[in-house]
Amino acid sequence: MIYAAGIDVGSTQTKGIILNQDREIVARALIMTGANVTRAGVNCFNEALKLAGLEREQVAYIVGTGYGRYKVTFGDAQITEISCHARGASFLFPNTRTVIDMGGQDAKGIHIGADGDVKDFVMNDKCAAGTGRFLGSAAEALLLDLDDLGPLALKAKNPVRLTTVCTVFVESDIMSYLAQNKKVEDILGGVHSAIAARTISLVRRVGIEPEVTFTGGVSRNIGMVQALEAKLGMKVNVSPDSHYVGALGAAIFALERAVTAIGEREKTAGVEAGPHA
Amino acid sequence: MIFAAGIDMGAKLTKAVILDGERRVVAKSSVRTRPDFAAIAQEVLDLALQQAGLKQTDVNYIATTGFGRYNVPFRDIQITDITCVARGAVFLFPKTRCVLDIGAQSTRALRISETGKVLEFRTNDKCAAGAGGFIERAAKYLEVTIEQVGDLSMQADKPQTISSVCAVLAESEIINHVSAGESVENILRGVHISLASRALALLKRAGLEEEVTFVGGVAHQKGMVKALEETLKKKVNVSDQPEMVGALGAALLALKRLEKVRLERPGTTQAGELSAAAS
Amino acid sequence: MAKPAEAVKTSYQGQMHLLQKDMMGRYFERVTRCAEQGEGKAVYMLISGNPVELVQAFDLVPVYPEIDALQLAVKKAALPFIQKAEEIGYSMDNCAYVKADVGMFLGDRKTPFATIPLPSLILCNYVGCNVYLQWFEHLAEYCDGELYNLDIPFLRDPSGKPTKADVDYVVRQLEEVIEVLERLSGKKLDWAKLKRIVALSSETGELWSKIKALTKNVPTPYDAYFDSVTMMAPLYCLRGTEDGLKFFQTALKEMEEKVQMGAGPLPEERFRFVIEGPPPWPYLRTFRDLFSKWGAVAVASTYSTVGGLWEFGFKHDPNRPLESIAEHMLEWNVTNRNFLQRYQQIRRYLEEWSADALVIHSVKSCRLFSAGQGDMREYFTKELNVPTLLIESDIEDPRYFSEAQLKNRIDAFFESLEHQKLVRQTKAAGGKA
Amino acid sequence: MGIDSLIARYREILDESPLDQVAEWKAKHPGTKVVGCYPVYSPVELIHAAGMLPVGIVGGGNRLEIAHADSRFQSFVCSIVKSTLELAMVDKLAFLDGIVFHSICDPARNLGSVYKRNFPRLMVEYIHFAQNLTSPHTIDYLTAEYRRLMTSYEQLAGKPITDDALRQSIRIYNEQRQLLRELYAIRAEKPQNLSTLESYILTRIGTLMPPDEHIAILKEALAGIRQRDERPKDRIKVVLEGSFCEQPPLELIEGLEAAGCYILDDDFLLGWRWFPADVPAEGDPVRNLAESYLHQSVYSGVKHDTRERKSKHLIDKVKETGAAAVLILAAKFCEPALFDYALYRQALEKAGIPHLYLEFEEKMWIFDKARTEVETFVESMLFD
Ligand SMILES: Nc1ncnc2c1ncn2[C@@H]1O[C@H](COP(=O)(O)OP(=O)(O)O)[C@@H](O)[C@H]1O
Ligand SMILES: Nc1ncnc2c1ncn2[C@@H]1O[C@H](COP(=O)(O)OP(=O)(O)O)[C@@H](O)[C@H]1O
Ligand code: SF4
Ligand code: SF4
Ligand code: SF4
Repeated sequence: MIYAAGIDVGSTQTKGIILNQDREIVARALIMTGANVTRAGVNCFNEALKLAGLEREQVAYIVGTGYGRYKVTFGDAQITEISCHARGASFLFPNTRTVIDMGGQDAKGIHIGADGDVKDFVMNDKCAAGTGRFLGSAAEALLLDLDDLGPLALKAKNPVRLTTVCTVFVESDIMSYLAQNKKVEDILGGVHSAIAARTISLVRRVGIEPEVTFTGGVSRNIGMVQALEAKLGMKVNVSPDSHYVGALGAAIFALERAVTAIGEREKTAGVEAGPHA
Repeated sequence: MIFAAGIDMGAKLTKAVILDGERRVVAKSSVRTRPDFAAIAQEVLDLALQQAGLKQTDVNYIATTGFGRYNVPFRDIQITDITCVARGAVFLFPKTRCVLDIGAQSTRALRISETGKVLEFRTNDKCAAGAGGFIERAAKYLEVTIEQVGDLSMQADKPQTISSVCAVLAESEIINHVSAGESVENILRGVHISLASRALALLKRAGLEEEVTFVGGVAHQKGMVKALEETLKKKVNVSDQPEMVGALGAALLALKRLEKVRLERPGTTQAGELSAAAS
Repeated sequence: MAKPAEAVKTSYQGQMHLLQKDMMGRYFERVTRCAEQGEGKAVYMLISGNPVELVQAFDLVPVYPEIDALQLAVKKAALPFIQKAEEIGYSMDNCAYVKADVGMFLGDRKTPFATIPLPSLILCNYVGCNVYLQWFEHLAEYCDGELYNLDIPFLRDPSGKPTKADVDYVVRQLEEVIEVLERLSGKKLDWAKLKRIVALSSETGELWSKIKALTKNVPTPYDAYFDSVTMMAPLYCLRGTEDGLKFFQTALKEMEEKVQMGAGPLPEERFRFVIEGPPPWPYLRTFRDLFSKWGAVAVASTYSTVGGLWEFGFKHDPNRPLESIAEHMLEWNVTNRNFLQRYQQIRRYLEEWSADALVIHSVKSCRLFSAGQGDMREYFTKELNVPTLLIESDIEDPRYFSEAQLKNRIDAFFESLEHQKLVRQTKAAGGKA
Repeated sequence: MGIDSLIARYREILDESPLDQVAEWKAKHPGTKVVGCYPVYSPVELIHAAGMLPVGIVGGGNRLEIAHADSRFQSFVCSIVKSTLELAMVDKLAFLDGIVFHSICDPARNLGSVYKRNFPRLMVEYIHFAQNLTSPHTIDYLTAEYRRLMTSYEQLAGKPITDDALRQSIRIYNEQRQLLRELYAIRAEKPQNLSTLESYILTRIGTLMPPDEHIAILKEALAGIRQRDERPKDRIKVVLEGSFCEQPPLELIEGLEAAGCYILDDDFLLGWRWFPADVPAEGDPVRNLAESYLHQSVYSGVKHDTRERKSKHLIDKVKETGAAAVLILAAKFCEPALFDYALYRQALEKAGIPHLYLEFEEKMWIFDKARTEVETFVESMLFD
């Protein structure tokens, strides 16, 4: 059996996926990236190995992706998370034409062609406003858990409007609303709707063509899923694995290379792996 | 005896100070700010009253300041925290002409007169990373408590630079330093230095004067004080509970209003029905 | 996907480069002598469509605050000046060119490359950028100097041409400028000399446009962004002089030789791109390497046309000196053209220079260039189907350069370009990917 | 109608959706063309004289959600540029037949181009105002520029602009501006009788309707205001500077005064009241309009007059009105206003005039920071 792994070292969380040669997920691992990026990659991989019950040597090819991809020193190749998210999303939902990925510090939109290629992509500019981190700050200001945000936001009846989606200032905006005696769920409703609006206007730059697949850590937040759907006026695909899509894409690339490399090795000898196809 | 109280409702902490008619501090208290401002104000005041052995009716005038200053139903007047901090600082250090206030979410630089009147002030813009909240997040990343930050930062031998203007992106710089193997001490010092240089810019914009007093919770952190002194190239005043200065200033102003009121209308002790000049 | 080639660190370092260093060194010496020994009088001007010919005709010293700001950035000396300006009231959001220059101007005007003289005349040749007006207004206020607003009407006619009233207006203002310069220099304008200078400019411009056409070759002999900037300083500071002419003759010869040899700036030219927007001066090297590692080279850039657009047919005319200077300012430089004209300029580059992609470098400082580049991106990706990458940093302020972010975007862009190329090749070869 | 309910009615219109007012007007006058004027200094008389309605397009306010426009303009561009684009992208400007932009700043200029490409149905014009205000030749240029513009308006209107019609329009707008000056005179003299918000509302609605209708409203309002006799409150008197283009939300304008000041003069909506004296109607009316721009238009961050320093104008204004301080209220990312501030600050300090610097965005929704800063400023001047 050939195994391949994808390790997505994100700004906030590190995700790992191991696939077998039938493209079945045999392990998923998720840890906080924390301070040591290199260690995060290693730990995440080890965790995945443990879950899969595999030895290091059994994994034929490893692709690193995400912000810390160059720190995945044990990996065989690095690919940006844009290519990986596109790949992972079309693997899960083959009709995906648009990927909306919301992570800790980045929001991105990827336009995928009918052939599964990345046609165009955008990421938030220098400003980290309106990303997952923003939700984290909001949760902190309201003394809530990340997991509670989405469900609470759904209860909003009169969502407030926010002046900015700047992570630095969301806490003061929230304080101001609290001072105006606004309900927590209405504030959260406002927070979600502001981020959804900002993200969509970002993704519009590449054009929003159905089907839309929502990936990244924030896709676990049901409030955000619904806010996006409401603003887009269409359903978005969300898989239980959507947080792992980057890692999954990386693992698929890794698997393809492993297969080619092994094939090549059998044919000739030691030819370098070619670009993915 | 008359008493006046100041309540400062900050983004992170709500603080109260009670003064007697001789301007002596008879109680100080603080609690974590929670969404319900009115209840928190009551809680912090009760704590202070308990300490002083007083009942709420003993307090003749209450001034509120900070974020939630309009949310305290039992206040007599609300005053902004900038005005209060200036009064508090000049009370503690009479020669102060500049105040730097770094709280959880805002950094402010003030130039003041000898009576503590605000002559000019600047607050941090958005896109200028740096206030206590930022340090707290950095501490969390580095897996140390906020109380340890100050001492750790003092032990730095090779401070790392952090240059991003955005707090979020500054956090990624911190991550980069960590993964490059830099020590926690050096990174924290870098955080302090970057905050100090931003503070200097704000101070210069407000007009930098000879004697500077550093107030707000972040002034607890020794490393920050050191970084600031190095950046300013001079000593700064720090009181032992720097986060209380706003509440103290509010209490001082409350006392002053009370005296004025009693002068105008002898016999009044309760100032409840008087409306504030600035309201 | 192939691993990106190892970072290739090359830049062109030939004869032309040395000559540039030497000539610009002498130019800055002259500027310094003006400041320190009072040799000559300084006229401040802006780069875009500058009328340097007039200033040369009076043997006055042209000083360009933009070039000073640029040099400060390149020498990594800008930040303290920017901060100083912010302390006295300039905003984080103001153009950092201005802040660096103002910060420097309010001190002793000593820089790592020259001492900058106080101006005898602040000639605000307002070509396109509105910030120019305020920049020079501020300098004039600080030194209580003489300011002349040379107003150049923007190209707003649908034809993309100046109106007759525009040309008249500019020519008449140039005549007024001549009067001012006569008063300053204490001598009458020597028309014959002006014509000679304009003739030199005309030749220089022609050489420059020939050099620019060479990047149509595959591989391109030099990078039309990173190497062009070497040639831009002489184009502004030395245009209309024998030196300037010599520089461009040397440069043309050298570049033609490279074409003959099939040599380019990179060992392998894998991608040809057009780039829009000014470069990040404080991190030029780092920025270049981000592209080089992918074998990507710029074959045309809009930035290299801020001082003038010669490659599409403009020539100064010694027989109509003032009119042709006016036309240069009004019509033949990118900053005075409207956004849609700029789209067309880029489009021509993409087509005639056979480029694979467009890179838009958006800089926060310069709204003249940047404001609205999202629409530009939209036009090229949606209407023309050109792969387009938009990235952001700054022209002057080092605080806005985030290498990790840029790298991520540039890598992702070329990853997908490479993949598309590969798919096309395999298809062309009739094989399966 | 009493003055209070009159103002309340118009406030509601401005709060909700000011442009619907114009859309309704257009529905009732389908034959009349409507031309939008982006700030500042648009010679609206030329549009009016062609039998068209000039309306002020000054952004989308804080109720408009920006969902498309920030894919075209980056985060460091001011809000009015983005919201003005958004309005057209979500088809809220269907009543417009044309729009005119001016050489006020780089983003506004590029916006003109973006409009031209994206909305081919509209006539998009661009005026290059002269910035050389000292040359004797400038008047010829600007007159020619206005004439070029007129040709374009004539084409859109389908009829020529006669000198007489233009003179008539100048007279009407002179009257409108005269009444606006009266409004501002009351503010400067007895600010307790007319709040800044009220005068703002009365000024702003004039950008949304034909001038004669506005004149009638102003007359009624002025009569009502003259009846008022309020007791002055203990507030500090200031003049406000910096908001000549993007407009702050009504709540902010209201909040500034509520925080403890009287704003004796401001530069809101300069585009509709930019001549402090009448434009002569006799003689060559086009040339008169151009003359007026060159020699008697109010100063602002987007007019660059080398004859007199802007800071001098500001200080003069403080002295004339008897204000105690200056409030600089600049739009975030508005480069002209931000540059001006650097010089204002230095000059005000020299003149010993206290000032407070604030930034706003039209899309603001929370005003706590601004309010705290104004309160502090007021406290610093009132408390001893
Ligand atoms: N259980 C959860 N519920 C809601 N949001 C979550 C949850 N887990 C993670 N997130 C969000 O996802 C973000 C991290 O997303 P991720 O895609 O891993 O980002 P990155 O790759 O940048 O680390 C966090 O900032 C957080 O806001
Ligand atoms: N004991 C302490 N040691 C170190 N830092 C502290 C301490 N107490 C408070 N801080 C810092 O001060 C900040 C709170 O300051 P404070 O002035 O109370 O702010 P606010 O008024 O906005 O609540 C916290 O974010 C924290 O960074
Ligand atoms: S501080 Fe806020 S607005 Fe500024 S760059 Fe960071 S996230 Fe964006
Ligand atoms: S805005 Fe651009 S063109 Fe204008 S001065 Fe700044 S960098 Fe130069
Ligand atoms: S607000 Fe300022 S920057 Fe924006 S369009 Fe108006 S003048 Fe230009």
